[in-house]
Amino acid sequence: MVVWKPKIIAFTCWCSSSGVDQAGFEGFKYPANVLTVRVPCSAIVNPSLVVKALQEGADAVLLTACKPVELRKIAPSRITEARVSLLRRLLNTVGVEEDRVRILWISSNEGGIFASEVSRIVEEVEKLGPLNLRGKMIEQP
Amino acid sequence: MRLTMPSRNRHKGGVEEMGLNPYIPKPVKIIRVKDETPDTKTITIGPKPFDEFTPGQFAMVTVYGVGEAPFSICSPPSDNNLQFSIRKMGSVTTAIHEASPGDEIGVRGPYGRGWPLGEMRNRDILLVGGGIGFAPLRPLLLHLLENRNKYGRIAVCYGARSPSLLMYRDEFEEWMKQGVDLYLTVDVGEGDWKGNVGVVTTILDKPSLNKAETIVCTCGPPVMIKFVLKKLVELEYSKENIYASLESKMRCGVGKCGHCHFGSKHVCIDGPVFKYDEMATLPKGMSPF
Amino acid sequence: MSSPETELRRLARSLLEKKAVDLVIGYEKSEAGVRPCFISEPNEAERLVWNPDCRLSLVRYLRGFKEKRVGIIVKGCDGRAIVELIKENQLDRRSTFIIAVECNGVYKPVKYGSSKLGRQIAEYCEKCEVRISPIRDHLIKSDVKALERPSPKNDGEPLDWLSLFRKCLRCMACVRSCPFCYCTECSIEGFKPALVHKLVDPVELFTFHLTRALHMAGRCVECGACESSCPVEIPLTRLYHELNEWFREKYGYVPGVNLEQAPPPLVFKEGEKP
Amino acid sequence: MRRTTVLLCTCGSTLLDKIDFDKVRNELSKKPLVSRVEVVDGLCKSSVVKNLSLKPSERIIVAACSSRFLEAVFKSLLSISNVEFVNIREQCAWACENKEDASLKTIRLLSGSINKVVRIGLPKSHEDLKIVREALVIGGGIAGVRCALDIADAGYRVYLVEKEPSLGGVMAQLDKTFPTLDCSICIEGPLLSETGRNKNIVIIPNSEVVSVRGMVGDFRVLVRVNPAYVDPEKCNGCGECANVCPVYQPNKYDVNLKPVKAIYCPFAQAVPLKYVINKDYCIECGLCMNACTRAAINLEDKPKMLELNVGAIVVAVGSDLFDPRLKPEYHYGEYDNVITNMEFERIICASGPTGGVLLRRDGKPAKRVAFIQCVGSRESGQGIEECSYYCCAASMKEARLILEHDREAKVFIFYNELRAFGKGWEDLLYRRCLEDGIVFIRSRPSEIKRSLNGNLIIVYEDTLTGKRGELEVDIVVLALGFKPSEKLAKLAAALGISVDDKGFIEEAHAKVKPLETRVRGIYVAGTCHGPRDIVESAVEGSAAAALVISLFRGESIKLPETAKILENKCTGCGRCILMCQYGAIIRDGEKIRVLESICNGCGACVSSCPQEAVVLGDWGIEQLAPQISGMLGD
Amino acid sequence: MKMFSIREENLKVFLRELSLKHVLIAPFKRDGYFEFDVLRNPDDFNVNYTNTRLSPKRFFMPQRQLVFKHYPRKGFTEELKENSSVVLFGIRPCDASALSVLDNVLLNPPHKDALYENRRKNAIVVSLSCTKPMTECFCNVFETGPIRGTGEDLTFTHTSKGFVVEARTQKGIAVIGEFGELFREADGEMLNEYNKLIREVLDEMGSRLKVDKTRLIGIEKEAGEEFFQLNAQRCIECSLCSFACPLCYCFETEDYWEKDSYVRFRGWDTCISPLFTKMASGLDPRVTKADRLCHRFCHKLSRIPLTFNAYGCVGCGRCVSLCPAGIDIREVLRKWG
Repeated sequence: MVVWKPKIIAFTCWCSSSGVDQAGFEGFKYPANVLTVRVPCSAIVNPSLVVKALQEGADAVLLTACKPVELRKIAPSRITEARVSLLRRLLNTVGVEEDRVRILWISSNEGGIFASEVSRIVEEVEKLGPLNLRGKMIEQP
Repeated sequence: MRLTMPSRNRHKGGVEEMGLNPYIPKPVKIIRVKDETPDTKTITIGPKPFDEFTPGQFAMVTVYGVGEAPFSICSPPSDNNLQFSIRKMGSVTTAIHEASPGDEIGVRGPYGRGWPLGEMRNRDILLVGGGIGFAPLRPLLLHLLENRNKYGRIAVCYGARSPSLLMYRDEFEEWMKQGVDLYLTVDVGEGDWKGNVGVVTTILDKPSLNKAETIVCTCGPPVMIKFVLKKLVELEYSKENIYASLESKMRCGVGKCGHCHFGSKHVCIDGPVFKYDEMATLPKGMSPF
Repeated sequence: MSSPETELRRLARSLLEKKAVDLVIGYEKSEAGVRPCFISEPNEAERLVWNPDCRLSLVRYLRGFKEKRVGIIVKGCDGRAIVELIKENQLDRRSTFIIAVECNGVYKPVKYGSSKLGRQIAEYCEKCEVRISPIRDHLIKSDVKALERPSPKNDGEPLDWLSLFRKCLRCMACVRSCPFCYCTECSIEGFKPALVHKLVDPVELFTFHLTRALHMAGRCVECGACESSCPVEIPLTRLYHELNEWFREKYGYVPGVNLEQAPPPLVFKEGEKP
Repeated sequence: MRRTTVLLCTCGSTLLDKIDFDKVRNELSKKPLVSRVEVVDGLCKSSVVKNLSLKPSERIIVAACSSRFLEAVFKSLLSISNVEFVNIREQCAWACENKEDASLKTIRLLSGSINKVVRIGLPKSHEDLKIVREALVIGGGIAGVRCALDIADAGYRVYLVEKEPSLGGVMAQLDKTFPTLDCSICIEGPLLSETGRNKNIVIIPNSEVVSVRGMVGDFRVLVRVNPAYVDPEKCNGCGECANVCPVYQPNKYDVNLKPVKAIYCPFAQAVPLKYVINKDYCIECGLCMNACTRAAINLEDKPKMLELNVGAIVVAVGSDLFDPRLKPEYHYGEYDNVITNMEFERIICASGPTGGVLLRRDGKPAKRVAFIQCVGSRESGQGIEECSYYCCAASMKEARLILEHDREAKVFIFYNELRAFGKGWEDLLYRRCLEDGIVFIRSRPSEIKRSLNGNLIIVYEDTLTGKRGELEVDIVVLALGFKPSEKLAKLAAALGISVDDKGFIEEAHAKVKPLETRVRGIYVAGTCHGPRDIVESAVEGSAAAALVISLFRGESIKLPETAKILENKCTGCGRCILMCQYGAIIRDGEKIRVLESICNGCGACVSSCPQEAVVLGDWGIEQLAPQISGMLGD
Repeated sequence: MKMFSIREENLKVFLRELSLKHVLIAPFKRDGYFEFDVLRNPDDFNVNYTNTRLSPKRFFMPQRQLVFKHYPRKGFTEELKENSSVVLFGIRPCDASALSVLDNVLLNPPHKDALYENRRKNAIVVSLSCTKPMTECFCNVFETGPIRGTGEDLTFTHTSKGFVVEARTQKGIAVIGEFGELFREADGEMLNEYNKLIREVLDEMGSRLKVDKTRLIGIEKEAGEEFFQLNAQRCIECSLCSFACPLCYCFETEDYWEKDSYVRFRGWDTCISPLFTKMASGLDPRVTKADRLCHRFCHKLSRIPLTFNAYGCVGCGRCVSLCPAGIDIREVLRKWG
């Protein structure tokens, strides 16, 4: 029997992707079904891409970004934060569990946090079960 | 809803099996890629996936994973390989321009109605081409030269925007050697161009042919065809004997997809070569008049 | 007091006679009900009608007449669309003469093969709070008494959106009828096979509808043009309403009610929890 | 056809037992679009890469370690731009529990990259910008002069724009500098004259920057040159004109304490040493014109506009001091003997109005002097609310100057916290102050009163002892805090750079890009981006010069990827403008435009555009969506 | 052909039997309107159903269909064939006639559309006459209904005494033979009622719209540009009319690649789209919306007839009812037909 493992897409910004690299460098292990897509900044990720990832078979999508510093006026990841919130509302409305889309604050020296957070999220997504949008969109109930 | 269970039916791509589904291209290898003009390449593919065709017919060329488009065959029927001259335009042509020998493309055809070879016997023939539009005329010209004694005088009027955009330049000399009256013109001269400058209609009066009996074959951009037809009639060529090759978007090549259905004609079946009076029945936009 | 229809015709005629506008976009009677019409001669103004079948927003037609001075008949929601379009720099307020007609709700369309008994007010009209365009050059009050609004349905009852999306043909009627879909190249039409392919793969209908919802979020004025054009009756307005609610909760922004209020940048202020 | 080469690196064979390279190779070879798969050992060695005979036109996927190391090898060494990097070492080999997982993850990540790399057009054009190797320095204070000299010494032409008739700035007005009590003009003077002599420096006095267009490497700067009424080409600084001039005016250089003629040269060491006329006082009698042997005077002189084309700009305009009139309890301007520290500098200076003798306004010698610190700083609601940096040291220096002049004098310093932390500040300054018997009182005096004899009485509460007291002195010197100069905001707007909430120029990053502004190619030095002392201003001048020089040393400028707007698609809805936190997108008439020099490449605009009319590198939906499909497509 | 009959109560038995041997597709109500789909429970079938919102075209020409798969390193092309036998029960005569038009176009030699032929060959089409045509219908114009169409294998007509069943093809006769015990020959009384019904319905429809079809051929010239321009103003360029039409056959192809192969799909296209005739070079013989609208109408009323000897419209009325902008093909027919 094939054990189902969730597939997770993680959009990682420049900073957090070097955090992801650091996780490997320091020898932190995390589930292999987390696949990273490197982008320059989390704000470049169009929410439609997150939707597309779910459609293509991802069971969850993470956006890892730099935590906005409190006093800095400019922080594009605040945009990501808002978009994720909007997207979760939308997914919730159409009947997809909103926890399948999350934002994670990971900076470039937080590989350990990445590894542990991702492991926790994978467990949670396992509890949610497969999303299987292809099945839901094509086959009759 | 799962309506049916798909069953798999594999083809080795043989000619006999191609008859089953007209939409399946046959994979062929690219043998040569030649730069014709700055934006046009001539690709040679082989071996020829079908035996016979009439000059002026076209084939559907597939770049796997990218798309399919119709191209005039520009090599003569006697050739063992097939050639297409392809100008970089959209996604398919761009992909072909990136191709190199050994790459695989798909071909199906030949489709459409070619030039009226039967009508041409023992008559004078005038070919009028513009830019990339010379591609469907080249197989005709080469075919005529291979059977030189069966036809009368052969004249070619060929124009392009600039000298570097004239295709098949390396063959001009050979054509003339074999008795072709070749008249060239360009819209804008450049470099050491000493020939005629002006649109192709300015040289149409140069060939001395038996106008009433001459078969005229023309191909080029729609505007050019429009003015060439007008000029030909002015020069007292017989409307009966004027043919032009038109182009249109196509998806199937066999009259099913509806894209080239203009008036009561399908460009893919009733064309691409149309007679003068047939063109007059085409709806506005498609008709050169 | 004359009927709104008479007033409408009189106004359109005088606007055209005075050459205050080049044409008036309104509704005329058709065999199947009511359809958009484009009046440029004063004596054609008699063709104009006004009734609860005038549901298709005419605002989407404005982009076809950018060079002309246009008089347009708008309901409350259509007016909100105009407000939002002005903010998005898509409309020249000065070349548009807005004829606001008080709207008491429109009927749901009766489509091929559905039973024709009884006319029902459209669901999105039940929720409507803006019955008169917030932006206007002329107001025509209605003498028709408000269409009976059944007690608003329980919105809490969730719809099976995925099975609704499954019915979609991706005919693009929702996009094409929408006042806001003025993009020159719609990203979900499949010109470039990135989000969706040119040919309709049913699983991509999920991406199609969610992307469209994201594009409409915070802009949709809930005029119902998409929903009433939809051949398979997907209640799209309800989906977009849900996202509009998010904007209202987070930023207090309601599209189309206030020309001065700029659309919010999609950013959380400090300390706000997503 | 869009074919792809995949290079798998075994990292010195260390990854062989972590990833099943044969399996990866087999799986990838089956894919459409993959033309070859190579397993290589050590892609970080350029010799290895060269042996692969890769063509610049190939689409290449590099599956190795972190791209930070490899980008250089591929992008610069081989000038291959269509490369995608996949980190199979840190992200697969080292992060997965077992070989099977790592291999599967490798295949998935690579499948995504294969799908992405073919969506990148061939070849990618890098838009390189030309560089105009000339610089503009705005402001001729110590920071600006130091900067101009350093750039000029590296061989580049510098335009030095100064609003006053002479270079020098605040430093030229000071008597001595702390902590060593060196003569200020004696150190700055030589620098100024060196600047004047330098062939690479064009000094443009009496002028202001009006507007700036263009971007890094190619700015067009419009400068207004105010009329001096004396032709600088002809004037040789002989001073005959001033001798005959019948009108006096207060000299700004001497903080209005000492009169000069209406046609004047601000100070003896001025550079350029040219006379100017102050039209506010000139009565146009024409005497100077008669006196001038070179006919240099033209009373009809008009402002001139000058367009400069430069590659880089350094802003070193300095700042203003707090206006003490805003603190009515100190009665500045009302009580004669309440003076500012700048006035003190001129009074104590040997070339000043009193020839260096500290006198009360009534002419009596000042025996008791008090300094009040933090006037207009470190106080909410007034001034800039933060430490003004220079004034503790400056007041201590000034206190010692008093004692140098008059051993008998008694000096008091009212301070809040004494901040003396620079090189030599402890031993040369603070300790000597204590030794000299200068009295430090920790207090912010609440009021200055005037006794009948004209003496000043400072009312204060000592915050160390809690005792209230009153102190009678001859002179009170107010140590004023810095504040942004009034014209700074306007200048910043003209330059397209931002100011912070206090009104000083904002740095690109306060820590790691302290001298860069949000506009590439515009740098900042000196007090215009916050309080500084002379040393730091000079350091920053040199540092900014170094930045300019390193910019000029490059062949061309490779701009980091910035957003581009596809004009044929853009509908002008402005959602990108709303999203851009850098203010890098503006509406320019009907069109929307990206200011490339401001754009930071975050891509918030890209994802806000509903029809992908904004693009940034290879990070659009068109590339990322296929990448995702590739990753998930098994 | 021979006329049979089946008792009303036996219809469900017939349907159940059919569904055991074939994939049975029939209309049933879902979300407020009727749609064709696999009928699992014969009780869901309603004899008096109003025609389906969308045409049954998709069972023969799906909205998207695989043409081939090509494996790059194996050198062969794979074509998917679907072989299960399908019964389309209860299709209206107009929609059935649309299939015969599709046959004319797509199976027109020398090149047959193999994908369509395959599905068509494996399908049995059973129509159910319209005895109460909808207001939008005008099938009488093209003689594609309301009682008999042209593309069906069997025609069922509901009368007070059960269904009159006409076998129209050999395939239809074979079906009757297969379920012989349920059918018997139609008696005279029944046939009388049947004939009366035909007359009544035709009279009713004829009073709505009468068209001189011989004039349709010239419509392209006669209609004039103004009419199309007027309608083009309101056309919003969605593809609803083409997608809903039971015989709009134009298709578009799309190529891409999957995990291990190149694939080509084909699927519905619409001539209303500005890209329909636009070539890669940017040239477009049909530039304006009015041109495209003109083509849509003329294609149906004169161009298909001239080329394929069948009308390109069966009068089902779907485009009339569904068009968001109220564009009405009946206007063309009434004005110039």
